Amino acid sequence: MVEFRNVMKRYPNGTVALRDINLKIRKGEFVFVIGPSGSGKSTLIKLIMKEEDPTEGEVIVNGYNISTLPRNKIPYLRRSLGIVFQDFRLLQHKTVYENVAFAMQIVEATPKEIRRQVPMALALVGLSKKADVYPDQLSGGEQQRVALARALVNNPSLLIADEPTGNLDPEISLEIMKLLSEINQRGTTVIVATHEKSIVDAMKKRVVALDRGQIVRDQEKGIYGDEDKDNKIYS
Amino acid sequence: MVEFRNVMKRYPNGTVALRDINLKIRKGEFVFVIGPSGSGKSTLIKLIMKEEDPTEGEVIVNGYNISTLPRNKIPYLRRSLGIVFQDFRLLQHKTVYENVAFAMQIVEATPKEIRRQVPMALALVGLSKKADVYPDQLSGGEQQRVALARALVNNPSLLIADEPTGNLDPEISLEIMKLLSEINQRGTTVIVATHEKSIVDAMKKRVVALDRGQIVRDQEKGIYGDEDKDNKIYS
Amino acid sequence: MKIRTIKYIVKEGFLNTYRNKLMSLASVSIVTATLLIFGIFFAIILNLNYNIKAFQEQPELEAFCYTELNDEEINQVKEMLMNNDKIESVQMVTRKEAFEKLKEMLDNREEMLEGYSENIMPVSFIINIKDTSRTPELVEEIKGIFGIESVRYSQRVIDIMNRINSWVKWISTAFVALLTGISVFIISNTIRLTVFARRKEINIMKYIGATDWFIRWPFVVEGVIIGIAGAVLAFILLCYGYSSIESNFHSDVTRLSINFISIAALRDIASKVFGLLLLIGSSVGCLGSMISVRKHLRV
Amino acid sequence: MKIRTIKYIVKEGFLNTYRNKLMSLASVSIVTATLLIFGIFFAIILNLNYNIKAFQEQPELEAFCYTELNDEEINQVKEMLMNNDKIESVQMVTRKEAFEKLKEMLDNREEMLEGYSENIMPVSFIINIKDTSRTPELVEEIKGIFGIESVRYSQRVIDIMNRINSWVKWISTAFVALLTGISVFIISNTIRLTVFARRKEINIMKYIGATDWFIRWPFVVEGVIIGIAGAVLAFILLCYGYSSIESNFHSDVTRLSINFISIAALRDIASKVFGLLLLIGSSVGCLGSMISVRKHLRV
Ligand SMILES: Nc1ncnc2c1ncn2[C@@H]1O[C@H](COP(=O)(O)OP(=O)(O)OP(=O)(O)O)[C@@H](O)[C@H]1O
Ligand SMILES: Nc1ncnc2c1ncn2[C@@H]1O[C@H](COP(=O)(O)OP(=O)(O)OP(=O)(O)O)[C@@H](O)[C@H]1O
Ligand SMILES: [Mg+2]
Ligand SMILES: [Mg+2]
Repeated sequence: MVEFRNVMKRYPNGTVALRDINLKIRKGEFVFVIGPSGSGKSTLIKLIMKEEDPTEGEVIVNGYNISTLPRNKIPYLRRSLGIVFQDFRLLQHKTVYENVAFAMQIVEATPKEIRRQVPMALALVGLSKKADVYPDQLSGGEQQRVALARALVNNPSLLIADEPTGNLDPEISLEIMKLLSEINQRGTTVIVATHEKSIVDAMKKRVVALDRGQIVRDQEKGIYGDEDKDNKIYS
Repeated sequence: MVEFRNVMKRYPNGTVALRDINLKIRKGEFVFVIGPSGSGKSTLIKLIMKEEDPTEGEVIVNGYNISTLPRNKIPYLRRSLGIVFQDFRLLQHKTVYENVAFAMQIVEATPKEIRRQVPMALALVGLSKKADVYPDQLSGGEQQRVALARALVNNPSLLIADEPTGNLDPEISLEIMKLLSEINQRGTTVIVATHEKSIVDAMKKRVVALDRGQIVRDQEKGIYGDEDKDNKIYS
Repeated sequence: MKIRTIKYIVKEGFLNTYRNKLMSLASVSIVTATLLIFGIFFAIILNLNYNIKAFQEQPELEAFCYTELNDEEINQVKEMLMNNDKIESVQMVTRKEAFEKLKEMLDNREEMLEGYSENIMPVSFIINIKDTSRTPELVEEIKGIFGIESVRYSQRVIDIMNRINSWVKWISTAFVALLTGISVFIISNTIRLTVFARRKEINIMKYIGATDWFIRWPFVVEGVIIGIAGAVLAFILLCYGYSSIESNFHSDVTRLSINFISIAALRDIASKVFGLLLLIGSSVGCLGSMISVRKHLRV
Repeated sequence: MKIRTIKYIVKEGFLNTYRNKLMSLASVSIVTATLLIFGIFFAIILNLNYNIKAFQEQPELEAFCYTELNDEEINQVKEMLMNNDKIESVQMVTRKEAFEKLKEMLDNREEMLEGYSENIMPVSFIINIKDTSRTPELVEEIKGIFGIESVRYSQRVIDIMNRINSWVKWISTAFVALLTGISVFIISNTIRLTVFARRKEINIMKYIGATDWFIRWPFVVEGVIIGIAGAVLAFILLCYGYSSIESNFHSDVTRLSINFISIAALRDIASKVFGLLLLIGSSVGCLGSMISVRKHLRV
């Protein structure tokens, strides 16, 4: 589903955000990407959705090599992904409902489908009451959940979430994670970049740990902690 | 230092974000404000800095009644506060260094002071290396730390941080909290809105818990948890 | 592209114009002002051409009677000219007027005319023609009238007018071209600014998988709306101003003694002006949006 | 306000203009284009006034010699006129030319002139005056020249010109006012758009405790920079266009036989035009910024 082959990413200003990345995520997996601030988690995600191109190496997503993907195919790649951005990226001039509906409009879903799916997605993240307000009238956590609803609404084959619970309290965080786990159970591949130690520990899923741009651990049923330093499996 | 008297806040769209808020925070205190997503934490902070006005009741900050504070006095109120916004609010056209320096320029600090203080503040949050990059070239956690550095740089008498660790890994989060605690020890009043259960539990500071706009707990040396439901002290 | 998508695009274009009220207002204002300038000068140039054409289309003929004709015969000639339906108007030059003109010409040699009276001069008629295409025919007809000795074109006036005309045509074409260019430039830059202010929005749409055209078309609709709104507003202002000038024109003309010019009726030039304003406004709005958006789609 | 803050403000204004390159470019373009239109029409109106003034300041006198003068005497008169330093230029009307004019006038009564030769007509001189304030003096001087019978003002021409002049003055004042208004409107709306695109930035500054003037002044500097840049660019384009028209003017004028108009020298109108463009550009840039920013400061 997603494969990184010897990937290096250097930003134009010289920052090397990722190096020597070799990673294979198979269909149906649930992967946590963890690592300290600035270790390259978001960059990894940006490479998958072709927001950035790798400086070296290859990134293959759904069979496409994203470096050689022609410009007019990019939208179709991105539609097959559902992404929760770390900075939410909500459309400020659309209401919550419209933001979520927009993701369906771009794939030319029927109005009927939209009217059925959008409220469902909003209900899943507990925002049914906020359907008609604009993003700048929402709390931080509510915006994050709108972003999640938008990522879910098209039933993507690959769901990527960058810090989906950074602004959420532990209770909702756990619920959201359960939701993602459920979605994963139904066959969707899920990648979550997160800092929430407690959640990673609780979920016992595959954990890929980054540090200064390198994968320092890749562990099935891993935990967040550094307590088990001996336990590390370097990729 | 900060006092809420029978405060109610209703947003123009009808949402009641806070009600019956009575709260007194004395000089030199360290207070955690916790509560689920949408419970009113950010609104509480917005009232202190007069980003929003209370619909009913009074908010007194540093002796000013913020409802009757004349427009031209607002900047001086805000300068006495150091605020880390949940959405960072960095100036996109300025580098990290310039963003922090700007907070000093507005109080007409000397270039010498600026040259001394800004690198210090950046060092405190571990961003010395990123001084010359623009906010959109930073990771989420790095942006958050820039916001923190900017809030610290003027040695404000009241420091307010809204989710200052939402995008940070547990290690840095703990360091940041220690830093805030240190600053508090040196006499600065600190208010932190957060979800980080582990941190709140570890710090053993005063905890004000909000739920659906009301204060449901106000506890010295409190913890995050709901485990101690019996232990609650309603304000 | 499905029908519902087209519906979405149109609706979205209108909604966005409304949602970005402040910006839409500012850009419609700029478009209006620009097209107003353009419209004013276009109207002026149309009027210049109108005046020249009017002048040319009515070249004056001068028909000279035999000197010997008596008053009654002259009246008969006048009658016949006035009843001719190819003739717009007839103005008689009396013997006296002709003699005065001659005197003036001779000036300090007036003694030459001593002993002569105004009767040596013929009566003549200055004739304005209705339909220039039939001028030669008319000339023959007039020549056939009993009492007419000769008919002359005021060829010199026509020559001068022709020269001025070609000059005015040249200048005004250059001018309309220049102004069109500048207007297009201003309007497209305005659209660029409004799109630029929303580049983040465009990026977000792109990041969640919208195709280029799906993002671009609502902007194009918006650009066209702004362009058309600007054109319509400019046209209304122009009509308002023009008709007030039109109605004050004759009194002013009289007061200032510049009765050699006239003003084209609003209804005659309105459609031309409106058409052009609409064309510029909507096409630049459309193309401007397309090009401006393209720049921000590369993410 | 401390010196270092003023420094900061100026530096910040320049930096922001540079950092928002795309937007600055678009708005400078709009300002340039607007001021270009304004400048073109201002230059045209200056030229109109220049032509009228030139015409008025050099009313033609016509000095008639006695008919009896022989060629040598006539030459002497001509010499004397040409050596008079109050006189700009002298053009002789020969007997023959005068006689032709008379003939033309008499037209089909040419038989009247039978037996007369051109010698019945006097030679005359058309005189252009250098300094109109001394015209009466000059007239006396010319009258004093031996061989001159009479001197005539071409008073009728002056009358007509006066009438046209007042009309042109009226129209051109209205026009400059209108165009100034529209230019100001376009430029201030453009500034509004650029400020609007950065309202978030303004809000943030306000939220972290900047005073209104601390936020506003860099924008004002930026507005002035944009205004001045637009004015300078418009002026350069205008000079370039004007001087190329100026150099082609005489050949065109000859070709098109419109030698009754002339063109003001660039250096004579440049400072006036530049001053006005600069005034409009910078003042609107300044005020536009101030007002536009104010709207976003209320947070
Ligand atoms: N557009 C950019 N240009 C230059 N450098 C960048 C850019 N984006 C990110 N970086 C740098 O690349 C490194 C990795 O950034 P990235 O956003 O991937 O980190 P992250 O793991 O997501 O961190 P966080 O947990 O704080 O979000 C950081 O040092 C960051 O400063
Ligand atoms: N500008 C606004 N207009 C209308 N409603 C608003 C506005 N800002 C916030 N709200 C609403 O007020 C309530 C409280 O919001 P607030 O931002 O204070 O929550 P919070 O405790 O900070 O939540 P979070 O932890 O998710 O950031 C929420 O229901 C939110 O939707
Ligand atoms: Mg990140
Ligand atoms: Mg909040």
